[in-house]
Amino acid sequence: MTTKPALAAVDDDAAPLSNQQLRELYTLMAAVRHLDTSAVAWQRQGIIPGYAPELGQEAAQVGSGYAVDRSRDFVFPTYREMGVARAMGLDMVGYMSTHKATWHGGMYNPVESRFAPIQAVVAGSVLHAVGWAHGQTLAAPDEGTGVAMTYFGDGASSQGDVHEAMNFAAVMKAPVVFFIQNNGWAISVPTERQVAGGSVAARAAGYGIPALQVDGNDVVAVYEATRSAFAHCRNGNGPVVIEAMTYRRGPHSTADDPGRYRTLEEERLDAGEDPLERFKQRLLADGVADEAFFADAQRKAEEEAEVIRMGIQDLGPRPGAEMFNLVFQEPTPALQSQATAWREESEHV
Amino acid sequence: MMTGRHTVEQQRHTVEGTDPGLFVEVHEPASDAGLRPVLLIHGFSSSSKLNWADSGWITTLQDAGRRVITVDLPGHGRSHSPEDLDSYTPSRIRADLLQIVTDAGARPLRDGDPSTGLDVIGYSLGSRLAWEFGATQPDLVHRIVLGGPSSADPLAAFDLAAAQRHLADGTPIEDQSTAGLLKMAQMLPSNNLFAMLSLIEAIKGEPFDPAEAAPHMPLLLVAGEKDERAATMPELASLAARRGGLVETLVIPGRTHTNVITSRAFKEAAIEFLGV
Amino acid sequence: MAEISFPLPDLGEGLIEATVLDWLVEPGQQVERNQPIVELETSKSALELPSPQAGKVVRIHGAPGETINVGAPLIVFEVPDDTAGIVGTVPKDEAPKRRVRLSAVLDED
Amino acid sequence: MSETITEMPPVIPAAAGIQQLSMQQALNRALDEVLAQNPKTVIFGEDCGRLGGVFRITDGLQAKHGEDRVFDTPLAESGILGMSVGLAMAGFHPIPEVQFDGFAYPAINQIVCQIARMNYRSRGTLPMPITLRVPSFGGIRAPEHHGESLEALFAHVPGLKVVSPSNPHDAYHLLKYAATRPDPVIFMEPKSRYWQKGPVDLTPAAADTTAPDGGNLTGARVAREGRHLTLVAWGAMVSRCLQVAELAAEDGIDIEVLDLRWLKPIDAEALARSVAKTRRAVVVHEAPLTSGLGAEVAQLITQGCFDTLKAPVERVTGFDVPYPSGDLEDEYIPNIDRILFGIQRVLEYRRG
Repeated sequence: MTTKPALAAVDDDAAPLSNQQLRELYTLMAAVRHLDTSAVAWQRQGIIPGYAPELGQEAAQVGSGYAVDRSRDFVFPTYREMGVARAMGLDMVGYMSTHKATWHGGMYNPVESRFAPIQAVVAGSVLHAVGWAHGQTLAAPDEGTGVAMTYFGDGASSQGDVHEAMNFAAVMKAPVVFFIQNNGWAISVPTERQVAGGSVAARAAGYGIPALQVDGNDVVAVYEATRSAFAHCRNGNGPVVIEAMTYRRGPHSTADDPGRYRTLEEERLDAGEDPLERFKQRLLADGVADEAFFADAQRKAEEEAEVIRMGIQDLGPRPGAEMFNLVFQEPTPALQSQATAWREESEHV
Repeated sequence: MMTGRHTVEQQRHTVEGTDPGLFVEVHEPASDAGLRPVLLIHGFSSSSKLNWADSGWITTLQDAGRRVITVDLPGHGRSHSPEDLDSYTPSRIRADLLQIVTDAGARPLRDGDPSTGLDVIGYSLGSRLAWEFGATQPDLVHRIVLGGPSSADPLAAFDLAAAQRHLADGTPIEDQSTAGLLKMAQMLPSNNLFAMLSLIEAIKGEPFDPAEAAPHMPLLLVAGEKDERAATMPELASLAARRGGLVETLVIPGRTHTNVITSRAFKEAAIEFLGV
Repeated sequence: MAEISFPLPDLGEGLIEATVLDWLVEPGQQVERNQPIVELETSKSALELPSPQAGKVVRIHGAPGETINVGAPLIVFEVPDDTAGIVGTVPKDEAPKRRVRLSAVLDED
Repeated sequence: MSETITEMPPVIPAAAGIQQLSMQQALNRALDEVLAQNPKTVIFGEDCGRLGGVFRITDGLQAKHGEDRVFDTPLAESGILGMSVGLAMAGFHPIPEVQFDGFAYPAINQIVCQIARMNYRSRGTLPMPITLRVPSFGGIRAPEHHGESLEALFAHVPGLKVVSPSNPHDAYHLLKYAATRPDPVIFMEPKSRYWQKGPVDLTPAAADTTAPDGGNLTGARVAREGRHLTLVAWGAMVSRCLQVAELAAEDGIDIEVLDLRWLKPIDAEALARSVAKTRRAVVVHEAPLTSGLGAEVAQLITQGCFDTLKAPVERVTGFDVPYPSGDLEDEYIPNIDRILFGIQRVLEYRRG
């Protein structure tokens, strides 16, 4: 499935993933799978009001997030990139707090995490990535530059901002990786009713941007494509489009009922291979890991999710004063007086 | 339900130098409790999909924390239909099964280690194969469940010549059992009729003799109340019991040979029996 | 309250009917999508049918032993009207609570 | 494979033509009838077709009226509204949906620069009969951009009309009315009130009647009569103000609740009529205070009742902050105590 128009600087010299890295990738995917299914359960148990599952997209998310260099790159997510966040080592209680309805953007520090605040507007951050990336060019034009990676889906690719972002990035040769997770569904609308021309990657040609369409259920393929794209961007060759073909195995959100728009049979036929299981079989076959390792990864994933659950449950509501304090760096007198009135009238004296 | 259903061409080693192209699937448990895998062997003119997936067995076992290995018999389901008759003999199939479960990670039984060994569930023809597999692999097989078992093999009595005549020029088949089995085989488009007849021919060459080798490990025998073939179930039970194995039997009220497979009581009894 | 009726689907290769072996759910029961709801027997095989959707079972059609034609009603679900939209939760209508008391001299000039 | 049958609740025997419906059901029914009555109406947006909308407002309409009349679009709000302009030019009456209030922002360019001006630009030859449905306001603990109150933004734009129902009956009639107007109407549905049921009189209401049940579809509606003070509200805040009025009655204060309904044009006469009687007014809305619609309402009241007002019009509103996450939602939306405080300030006010 991988098509390879020549990237100007394909990272052919890069060492293949070591066995330890392969095992680390699996451990990450297992952690993400378990946290994802746990979060759905937490919603049913009333611990969080809602959640956007990424079941089936673990390889696309972990494989791409694993390629990020946190010392210089920056990632612009939407609201379904839990696996990227985990692969980049985010504070996951801080990440999941958005689903607890604690703070829209999440409670992690985006500057330190190199992971922009969670974004509810699809395609909302594609242009931010272009701007950030161009900033890297302006700041240090000759060095191996930091790369921006922006995530969006097949649905979001319909938004006009995506066109603007790709055009800007190509014109300015901005070091941006446009990472599309084509998961087959934009809530109830299948890709074929969403994306004209068959793929998002195909559009890149119109902007003169090289595009890689990869099997998004193959974590190693995703990682390698992302690594090559980063190398291409870093060397001043401009943006790259990666379209990872995967499948949203779950509902759009915990309040969605996919039975209204797709049958179980269609799900079975379309879902393809389970990325986690597929990677496991590969590691087994190659002798990279054994059953004991997988059992251990599962145990660690369960322990980790348990710690996150406790962290989430311990998260109290933020102090209401933050509503007012965080609007401006330099608060206005009018807003301060509203804060005073709020404190007095809403029993927070 | 978040089960890791996986499809892969598992076959990596061949027995006797030829690859029979059997279609293998490994279905991971809903949550891995480190229990030994379960091998499912389907019946004549069926497939893993019909016999085990559509009937709800795979998900039920996965939910019970079991890793499930399914194999389509030669000429059935998504397996190949080899030309040579030898690929269809029960002894060759047993050898292939052994290679498949080994490739899928089954390890010889070690006392006190619930991850070692293999449980086997067979149905109809699959029960015969399971009986023989258990008898010949005492170091590997932990427990066996036999659905719709019979000490006599209806395929051994199949009138192959009449069937071939019927297929050639439409001559009616006198033997009712033969006519019924052929009709069954013709009904599924996924069946390769040539392969079905090869399997029957091979079985006629190696007819079932449960007394020749009986399994020593604990056995659960299950049949529908209206399953005529299961009349011989007590015979099998006593054969196994004489070898000193624990034998349990269960008769499901109201069910026939065909429809006992979906029965909840059957599944629950099997899971409980194998869970020990 | 909306009702969603699910007819017997084509169980494969042009079968026109199926016989109910056993129901695995009963009216009043809440079922999840993909949960087995009924055992059926066709002329080819016996199978379990998974639920096409989540909801409360209102009615089931066909006692064990009865035959149902493809396309005829098999099961009816009830889906509550107050399920949330794609995000968020349905707010509860709570009794109003107050802390503040009003006081006024209402001169009617 | 599955078919959807929506069962209507039983008709209340006492009054034929009145049914208990949720606002979801009432809106769904209104759209169904509009589609049946005018072959030129088309409904579209994200997930409006097969899914029936994320709030099920268009449930079953595609199956009943066909995929040409009710359809899913790609995920692009500017595209949805821009396409509405072209459809209107081609003689259709588009009823687009923007899935959530905050998703109207990406479409603002088309709404402000095109929909609102085309009639003017074309000297009346290209009217814009577009009814834009926007699930609006907060209260459901949803993600960011799913709890916005955009009425002041829309009302400020020349060429747009804005309406927001507060109950199922008004939702049914106002949507049917809006969907037959020759001008663009922004129809703001209070999403936190989608599920509460109320009586809906399905008898067709004439636009020129002034029946107290809301038969008059063009102006404000007195939701509760009172003598001492007028609470002005719209959308989900109307039911909260009715609760406040009940509590105030315990303290001997008789409050009138005016459901403004039309946020553009605002029914200045109804405001003047009510406040001329009560001589005190508090306006309540979820949107932020500064340049909110409360300022416009206060000005209209002052204009009409300056001589008799006993106190400046108070505003109890959301704060000048981005709409917060679910945990802080109740701190943001005007609550009963904050409204009571506002009332008390007005009651205590003494001139001079």
